[in-house]
Amino acid sequence: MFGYWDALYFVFIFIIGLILAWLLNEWAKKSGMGTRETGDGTKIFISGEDPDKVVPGFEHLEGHFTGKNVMWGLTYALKRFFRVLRDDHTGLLTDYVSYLLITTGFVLGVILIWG
Amino acid sequence: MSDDMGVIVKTMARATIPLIGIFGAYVVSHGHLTPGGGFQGGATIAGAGVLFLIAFGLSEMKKRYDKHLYSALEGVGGLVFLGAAMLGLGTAFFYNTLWHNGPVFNGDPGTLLSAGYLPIMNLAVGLKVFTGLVSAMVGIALYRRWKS
Amino acid sequence: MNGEAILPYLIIIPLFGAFAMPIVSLAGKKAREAWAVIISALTLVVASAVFYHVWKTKEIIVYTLGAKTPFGQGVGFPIRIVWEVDLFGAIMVLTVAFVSLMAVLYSLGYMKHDTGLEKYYTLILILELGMLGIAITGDLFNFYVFLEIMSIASYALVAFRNDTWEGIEAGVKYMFVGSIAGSFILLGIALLYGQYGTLTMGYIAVKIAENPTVTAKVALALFIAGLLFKSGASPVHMWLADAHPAAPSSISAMLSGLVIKVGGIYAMARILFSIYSPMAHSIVLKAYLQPYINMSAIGWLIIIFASLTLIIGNAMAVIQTDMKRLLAYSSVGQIGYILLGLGIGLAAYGTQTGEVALAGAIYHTVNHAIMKALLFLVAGVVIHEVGTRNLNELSGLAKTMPKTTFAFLIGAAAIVGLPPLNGFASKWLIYESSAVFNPVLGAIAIIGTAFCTAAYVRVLYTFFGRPSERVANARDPETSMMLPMLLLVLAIVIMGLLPWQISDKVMIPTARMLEQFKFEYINALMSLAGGA
Amino acid sequence: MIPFQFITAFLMMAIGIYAFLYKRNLIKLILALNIIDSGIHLLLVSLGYRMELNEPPTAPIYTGYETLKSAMVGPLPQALVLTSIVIGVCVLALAMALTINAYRHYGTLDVRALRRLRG
Repeated sequence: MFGYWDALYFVFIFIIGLILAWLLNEWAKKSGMGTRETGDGTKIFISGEDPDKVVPGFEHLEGHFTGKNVMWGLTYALKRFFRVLRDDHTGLLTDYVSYLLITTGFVLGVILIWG
Repeated sequence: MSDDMGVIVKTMARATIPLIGIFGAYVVSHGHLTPGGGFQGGATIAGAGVLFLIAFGLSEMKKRYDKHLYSALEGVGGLVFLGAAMLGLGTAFFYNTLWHNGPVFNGDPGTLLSAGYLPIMNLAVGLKVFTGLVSAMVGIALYRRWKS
Repeated sequence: MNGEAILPYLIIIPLFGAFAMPIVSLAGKKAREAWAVIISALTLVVASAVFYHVWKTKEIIVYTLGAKTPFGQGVGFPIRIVWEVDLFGAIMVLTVAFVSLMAVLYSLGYMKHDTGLEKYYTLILILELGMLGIAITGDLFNFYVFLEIMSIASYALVAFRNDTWEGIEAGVKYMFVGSIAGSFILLGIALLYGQYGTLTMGYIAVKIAENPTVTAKVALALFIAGLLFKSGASPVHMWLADAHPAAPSSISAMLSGLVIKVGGIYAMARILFSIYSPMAHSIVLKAYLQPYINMSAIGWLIIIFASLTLIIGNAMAVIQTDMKRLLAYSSVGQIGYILLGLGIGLAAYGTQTGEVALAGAIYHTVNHAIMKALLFLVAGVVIHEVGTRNLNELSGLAKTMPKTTFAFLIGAAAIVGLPPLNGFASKWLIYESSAVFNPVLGAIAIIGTAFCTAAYVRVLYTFFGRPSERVANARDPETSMMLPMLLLVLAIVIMGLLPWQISDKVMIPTARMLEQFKFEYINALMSLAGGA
Repeated sequence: MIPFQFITAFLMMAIGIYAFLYKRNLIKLILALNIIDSGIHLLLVSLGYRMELNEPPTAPIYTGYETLKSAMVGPLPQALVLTSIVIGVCVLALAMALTINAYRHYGTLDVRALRRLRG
């Protein structure tokens, strides 16, 4: 049952992934419109961040890949989930205590009923 | 604003501080015979220090209180405690070798020179608690007055 | 080497170092630093000896404080304080001593510009002492005392920089809620003492197996709730995300690498497996139709918390802009993996799946201690050199701080679980056993890893991006800060090269010893009964 | 016989928890922490109390043990409570220091003001 995962499998899958990524890249280059290898159209475009675009108020950050937008797609897709989690962390000491009490109550209930 | 109390409080404090200290020392040294011990006695002596701080004010306390001396004494208290615990290391950590076969502190139960390492530990803990609590008190009292 | 003879030095040396620190520091700054390093190095030597002894002989060390035997004259039950070290405890001892030495070495350079350093080093030694005590103790109240020693030292260290509002606020929150959690644990101990009249873990196990009452269940609930808080599991993880970024980075490394492991995970495993021994309850008593505590339900309870922790911790790491806060949330996520392994080990007790899951949890505890210590040390270097930990301002560090970035790359790859590094093996054991136990849990674990990868990819993109002028003057730090990072990288790579050897030689025996199919933990104590 | 000491102990814990949930002042929270601790200490001490031979027990002092008429209270809970009190003193001192610092940085003792760390 627990045949250990051989490191060789990882190498194979890594190679397959590389090939897939290369194919995807080729396909994207062919079907995309505004991308060129050299010249005016060359831009590095990572997950929604346009390096030439200057956001008002953030001029000092112009042209840096800040990592702020790298996971833009993921964050955008799950933004309601993230907002719930963020709002949950209120920073109030009372809330922390009530979470501890809720946890204790839950554990106590489960152990008394099924334990 | 002067931070000391009036003359009545000061006089009473002068009278009672030695008594509190002596009572604390009694509690520490009889820790193995009566209820009490190092922590209680040390806290009592520290009460004398707190009384001094309140009655005579912070500026007077600052003259009498040496930070390095107190923290070094606290360390000494801890080291003596640890040393007393290590005396019986041949058998086990915290083994009361003085009581079983030591040269001193192995008298009959109920006398002052009995109970092995316990009196030593009580004295050490008393010293540590006294210096520690006084240091904490002075540290809190010394805290910068941010509102002028 | 004789394990019993050397065990007390594990406590004596850090205690001596901490007590002597105010006296030594009168001799000056250099003496103080040298003293801290010497004491932690000696502790590491003793810890290695203890670990080697336990691992070599595969026997549990039972050490009695104050006498030769824990049993009093003429009574049939242990009355003295007992230290019991099995292999899990020995592994934790070794990890604690190693990471503490690294943190102390790192502090030499990192804390150079701070004041009040004799208190800092005293507290760091006391923190180490508390964790070592938790790992070796076999007595419930002694456990509580060491837990509080550890907790108080860590409260004080979180708020060490009291001139910043951040440290104070995080310290206040950590301290108040942590004290309530500590009170819950004390209440549990009081209930157990009132019901069974003893405090020795091995003997309480016997008593509970003889008569599992409601009181024992209530006490177990209080223990689990308090220790979930201390380990930073999900609904109560918020102190962790506040406290770890606020502490100085060397302390964050110890908090995240050690405190939540030893004070939370290890203590929970010890209480679940040694006091409420599942062998007795799930198998023996069940077979004889006696009243028993349903340990597999408790395993499922822990699995529920683990799944929550996995998802929430790793997901919150993705959206952080503060580097240390990101690492702190990632710690929450990794605690989820460890809890998942622990829960499966309890729910599938007696099968090979449970054993592998437990071994994976133990393995991941050690690995995560090393990896997260490394990552926090890197974050500390960045703060020290650049002066900010906002990810939006840190782009392009790879150009100016190549060695630091390399260390971060190794740490991030290991924590995500790339194969040549140590994080892979432990995570793989947990994935595999959770997928076998219940495919949904395996899927949850994979989703957690996806979030974790996303979070670290963001940081790595930032590091390898176009340099901003903020980082132009940064450079690699001095040797005393570089050396611990290099040693930790070395540990990660070496442990990564021998994953299954370590798993088979150390972790599986540890899991077996912890599961105590033959009641080893209890027998090691009770077999001394005749000697009095 | 109604075990008043246990009822009081749990009542004290409940009071402390209530104060933690509904009081906003940091000093009051420190008091709440101490009330919870005292409740547990009361529980522990009363666990060691035993009525034997219809006489209240005496303090656990070894001297003169042979001449005692009644039983001694359990010495172990008292040692535990003493240790726990020492820990409580440490927590109290640290909490006071943190509260003073919080007042310096925030200008108030209201816990609702201490919420700059969130999200």
